[in-house]
Amino acid sequence: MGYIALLIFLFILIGLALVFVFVNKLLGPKSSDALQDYPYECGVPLYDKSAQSTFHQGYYLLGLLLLLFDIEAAFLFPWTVVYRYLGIFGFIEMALFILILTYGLVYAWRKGALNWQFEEESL
Amino acid sequence: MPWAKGEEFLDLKERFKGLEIEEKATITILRIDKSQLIDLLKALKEEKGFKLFIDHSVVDFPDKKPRFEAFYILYKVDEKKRIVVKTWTDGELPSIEKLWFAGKWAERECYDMFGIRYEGHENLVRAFMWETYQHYPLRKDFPLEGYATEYLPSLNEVLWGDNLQGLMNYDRMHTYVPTLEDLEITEKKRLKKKAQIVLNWGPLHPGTHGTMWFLFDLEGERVYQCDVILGQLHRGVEKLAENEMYNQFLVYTDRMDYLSALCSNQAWVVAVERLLGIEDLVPEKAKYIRTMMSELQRINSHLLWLGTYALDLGALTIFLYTFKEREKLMDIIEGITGARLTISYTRIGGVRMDLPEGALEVIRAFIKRFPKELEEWERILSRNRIWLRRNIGVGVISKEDVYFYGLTGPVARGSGVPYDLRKFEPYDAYGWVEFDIPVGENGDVYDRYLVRLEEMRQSLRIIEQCLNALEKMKKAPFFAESPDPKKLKLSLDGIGLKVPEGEIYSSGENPRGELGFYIYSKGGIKPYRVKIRPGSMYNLCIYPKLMKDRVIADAVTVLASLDPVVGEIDR
Amino acid sequence: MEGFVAWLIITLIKILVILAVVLGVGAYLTLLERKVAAHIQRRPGPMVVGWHGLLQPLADGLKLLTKEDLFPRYGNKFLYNLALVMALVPATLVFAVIPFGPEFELFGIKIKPMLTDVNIGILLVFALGSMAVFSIALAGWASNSKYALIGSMRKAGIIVSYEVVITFAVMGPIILAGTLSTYDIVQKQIDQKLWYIWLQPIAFVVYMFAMLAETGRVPFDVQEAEAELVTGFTVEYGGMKFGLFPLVEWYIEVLSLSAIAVVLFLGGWSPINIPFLGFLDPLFFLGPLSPFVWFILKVSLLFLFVLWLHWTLPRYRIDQIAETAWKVMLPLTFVNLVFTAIIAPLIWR
Amino acid sequence: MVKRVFERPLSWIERIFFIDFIRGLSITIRHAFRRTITTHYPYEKLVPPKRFRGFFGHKVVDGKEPQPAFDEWVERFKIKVEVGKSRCVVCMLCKRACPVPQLFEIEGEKLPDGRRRVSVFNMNMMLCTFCGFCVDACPVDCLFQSDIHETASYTRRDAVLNLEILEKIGRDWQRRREEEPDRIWIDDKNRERLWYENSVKLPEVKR
Repeated sequence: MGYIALLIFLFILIGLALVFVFVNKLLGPKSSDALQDYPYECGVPLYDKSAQSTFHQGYYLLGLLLLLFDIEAAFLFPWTVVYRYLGIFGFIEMALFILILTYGLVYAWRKGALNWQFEEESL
Repeated sequence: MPWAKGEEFLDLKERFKGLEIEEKATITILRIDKSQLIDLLKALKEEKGFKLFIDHSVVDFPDKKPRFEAFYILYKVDEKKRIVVKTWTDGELPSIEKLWFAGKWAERECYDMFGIRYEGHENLVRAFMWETYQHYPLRKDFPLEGYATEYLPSLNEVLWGDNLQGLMNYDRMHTYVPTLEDLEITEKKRLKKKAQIVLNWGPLHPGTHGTMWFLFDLEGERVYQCDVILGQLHRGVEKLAENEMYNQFLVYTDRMDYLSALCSNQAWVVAVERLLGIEDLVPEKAKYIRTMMSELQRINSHLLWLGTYALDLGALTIFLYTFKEREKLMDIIEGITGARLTISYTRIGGVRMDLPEGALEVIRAFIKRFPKELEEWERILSRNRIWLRRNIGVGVISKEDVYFYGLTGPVARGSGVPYDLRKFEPYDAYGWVEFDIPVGENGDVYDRYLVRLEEMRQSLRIIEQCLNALEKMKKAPFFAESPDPKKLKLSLDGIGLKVPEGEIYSSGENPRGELGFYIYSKGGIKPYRVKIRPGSMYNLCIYPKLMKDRVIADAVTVLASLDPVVGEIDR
Repeated sequence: MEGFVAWLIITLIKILVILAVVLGVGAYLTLLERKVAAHIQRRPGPMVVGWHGLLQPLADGLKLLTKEDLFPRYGNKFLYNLALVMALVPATLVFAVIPFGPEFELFGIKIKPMLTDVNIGILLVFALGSMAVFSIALAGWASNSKYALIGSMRKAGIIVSYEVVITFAVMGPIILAGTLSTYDIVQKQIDQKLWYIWLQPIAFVVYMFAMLAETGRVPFDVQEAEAELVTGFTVEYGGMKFGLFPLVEWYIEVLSLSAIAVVLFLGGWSPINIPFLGFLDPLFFLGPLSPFVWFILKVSLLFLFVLWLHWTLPRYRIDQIAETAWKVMLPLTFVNLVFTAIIAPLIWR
Repeated sequence: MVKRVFERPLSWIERIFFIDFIRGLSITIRHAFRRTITTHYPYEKLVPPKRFRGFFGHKVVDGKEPQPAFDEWVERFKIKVEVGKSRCVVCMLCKRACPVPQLFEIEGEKLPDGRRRVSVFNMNMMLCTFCGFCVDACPVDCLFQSDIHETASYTRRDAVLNLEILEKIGRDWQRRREEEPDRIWIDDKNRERLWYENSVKLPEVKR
């Protein structure tokens, strides 16, 4: 039942979002200017026409780390709920788990994955 | 005035054949043949200690052969001495980019304006005009009205089919305007793409403090290489100066560094007074008023810097707080001079008007309260961990860089070079008041921030001393009286002021660095050539170096700490 | 059958109420923000449209609605619009699991003042929260503007970093409560006579940091950083589309995350807590309305605190933010987790 | 002489308890409860100081001309003096002092009785830099700058001030503010709002 309500809410919201997407097309004025759809780059000609090229950002490693840690977190969530029934055994197991996680973090740290990419490259 | 003495260079005479030493009251010149120029400059820099590059340009004499006279102005910070090196050329000069990076920009400007070619210049592209422009505007044979080629219909005409008559009926034929293609060629010529994307940062961008155009070649967010395209605000002020009377040019100094108009006014007026030799004639009261006003303006300018700097780093509220105080300063300046931004208050020989009633009281009230406000902003910013992390270690300028890049003003002082013209060659009342030169240690952005804050405090000290002095001379004259009105006519409107033949380089300490005027006078009511040394431009020339391997977020930090004003850079 | 119809009607009413509250309050929070900012900066703020600018949000909305619909050259239209849907939907969906007050009875029907009390409430909140990264990445990519691209990448990097931190930060209160349902967590705090902030101050501070980072508030507003990136990933959006992104990011998300913070750390709708002893309710005279008022009060105080920070602090640089997340915040949450696991049995007794 | 400025590192206590944030926050919250200082512009306006350099005007002949300069110039150019009309003696000094002389269009006309008077005096405000050199140059205190600062207009033609407008501005000025003392500014509710923290006390002046 609870999830059906969520689903109803989801559809209503999608409908609402679509309204917002198209409302300007209906209500707004229409004009035609040769350069009105020119991508914003401070009023001068673009050096490269498309911005959709490769973009080195140094987030890739962060993304990988997110995957790792979020999956670990997903493991931990059920444990947090049932921790009170597990007793000392649960505690030790969790401590080990977090220890491994911490070791992973330290490893990533030592490898320089957490440093911003440009600092690493200048080494 | 601190010009180097001729006898100091006698030993150079043996090494350099044909070295002529010329010593005048307003200038000391070393003349040398073009072939030995680089050696002489090198000797001056490395042996004689004239390390700081001030300015370089040429003067055009269309009737002479060779046609151009080039000059290089150098400064020795330790002994407070200045020297000018001159040489004649017919359109080619050796480049000094190995000796001073700042020379590179000066040479580009010279190439742009006079068409001088520099041998050995690594990147000789136009400084202000776009790449496809054909002419050299500062040559004497370039017509003042430009070459009319484009038709620009007026707005009214388009809207209402209106044909304007009388005074409004000005010529609609206009000089060249760059097209998108021209700009694209310029852009491509300035920067060869080496990394992933080239980002146009400016000219219409909130973070560039005016209309500056930066090209960032980005590897992710890291700036791989950077280039600056100037000239968006170029109005040919130097050309105008050649065609205006000495007093009238004052109006254009307002519009160069529009944030510190009074300081620019003062620098220009002092330069002309020195050229005329009437510095002593100017009444004491006028000197005190000028000093006080330009210190008020300095605070005003630094407040704008602080506000926009904090704004760039995300602290929006400080911006409004500084503008609150700035508004008060504007009120004061408006009440005394009649204008808020383009002030034109000083005149050759004094100031335009005496102080009005109540001015001293208001200024006193202001400086009494101001330190408290300053302290409040410091409590928000100076010790804030975010502020510290954003500022410390960013944009580090070493002492050698200061000389190599010709940096002046708070940027030089932030790196530990106590270069302050108010102390080094005091003009107006600066010799009579006490103040300290704040000097930084590491030369990073944070040091420049601290230096500017301390400068505001020192300005308050100066203003207070000026107030005390001014209170004692309520009835004193504020304008010089000419000893011989037939020979030298001094008036508020400046009609009939004739300046004798001569040349001078004189500079004032602007909030953004040294604003210098090289005036070449052939006699008469108009100068023959005025070269303006813009502090902002030479301060900006270190920017590409500072930005290398930094991220875009540091771009605003570094730029704001250099604090350029485009009106002054482009002139 | 009849039960289902009644349930459907109640659900629809709840949805309507939530939508009205979220969008209406969201719109008026813009006015609140402008007023707060203005007074901090010694200005009166909007004063012209309505009494003290009270109709300003309507005027702004009207203006945004009647703007021309522009689409950047060389962009991707489908993704460009999809980004907007992806931004609005998950952010608002979070309100489905936020309990505004205790269960009450109306016309003989027991109603929980939340859309649905699912037993994985908190997990749902953070799952939906991390959806924001898609919308932002898409918006930046589809706009075909370098500023948008950089802004969206920055924001994606922040969300990626702080998503981990925030999930580990909320584990402390969950251990103490032993449930993932938002309603039950509040109920547990009332039963245990303890707001979890007293035992979880580190988690709370970390949560606040992460909340500011995820919503792009100062000192973490690098994605828009108007001095560097103009407006970041929304630079090519116009009209209502442009209006929605800040609305979602700065108001709806701040609101929902503040509400979650109240649920997790500040005891939901419960009045002022004296640890282990009980509750003190100065608003007792409001009777059954008092819990709702408390909840709204706490959320709005948190929101005001966020505004206060926003209009005081400068902003971090992106690499500093990411490094803070991994090198300071994450180890802190680990320490907090172990600490909580040790003291948790004392609380259950 | 030389003052060194330097940074001090944050202490651990400051770091852990966010002392630096709290300091900043305490200042902003204090400001939030103080009076606002802005002028609500189109509804409230500041009165510009007397020296304000705004739009131009011609003072009219009203018996308060600077003597003996006025009589001398009138005699020199054989100007017909009429009460209530512009004091201009068509000396062209303003045009000579101007950095942008194209903005002036000045002509005199010869009257039947042999005297002259100004007939055309146009100023194109689009070219003006508002520097005030022309005002300094005016020998008879005719051309002056008023406190009119809201000068936006819909057409370019409105930017040209002709003799009629100049005289109107002049008469208005002479009626309103001529008598005012040369003070830094007049007391004004809006300006007081900005300056209230500084508690400025200016000598009393009646207006």
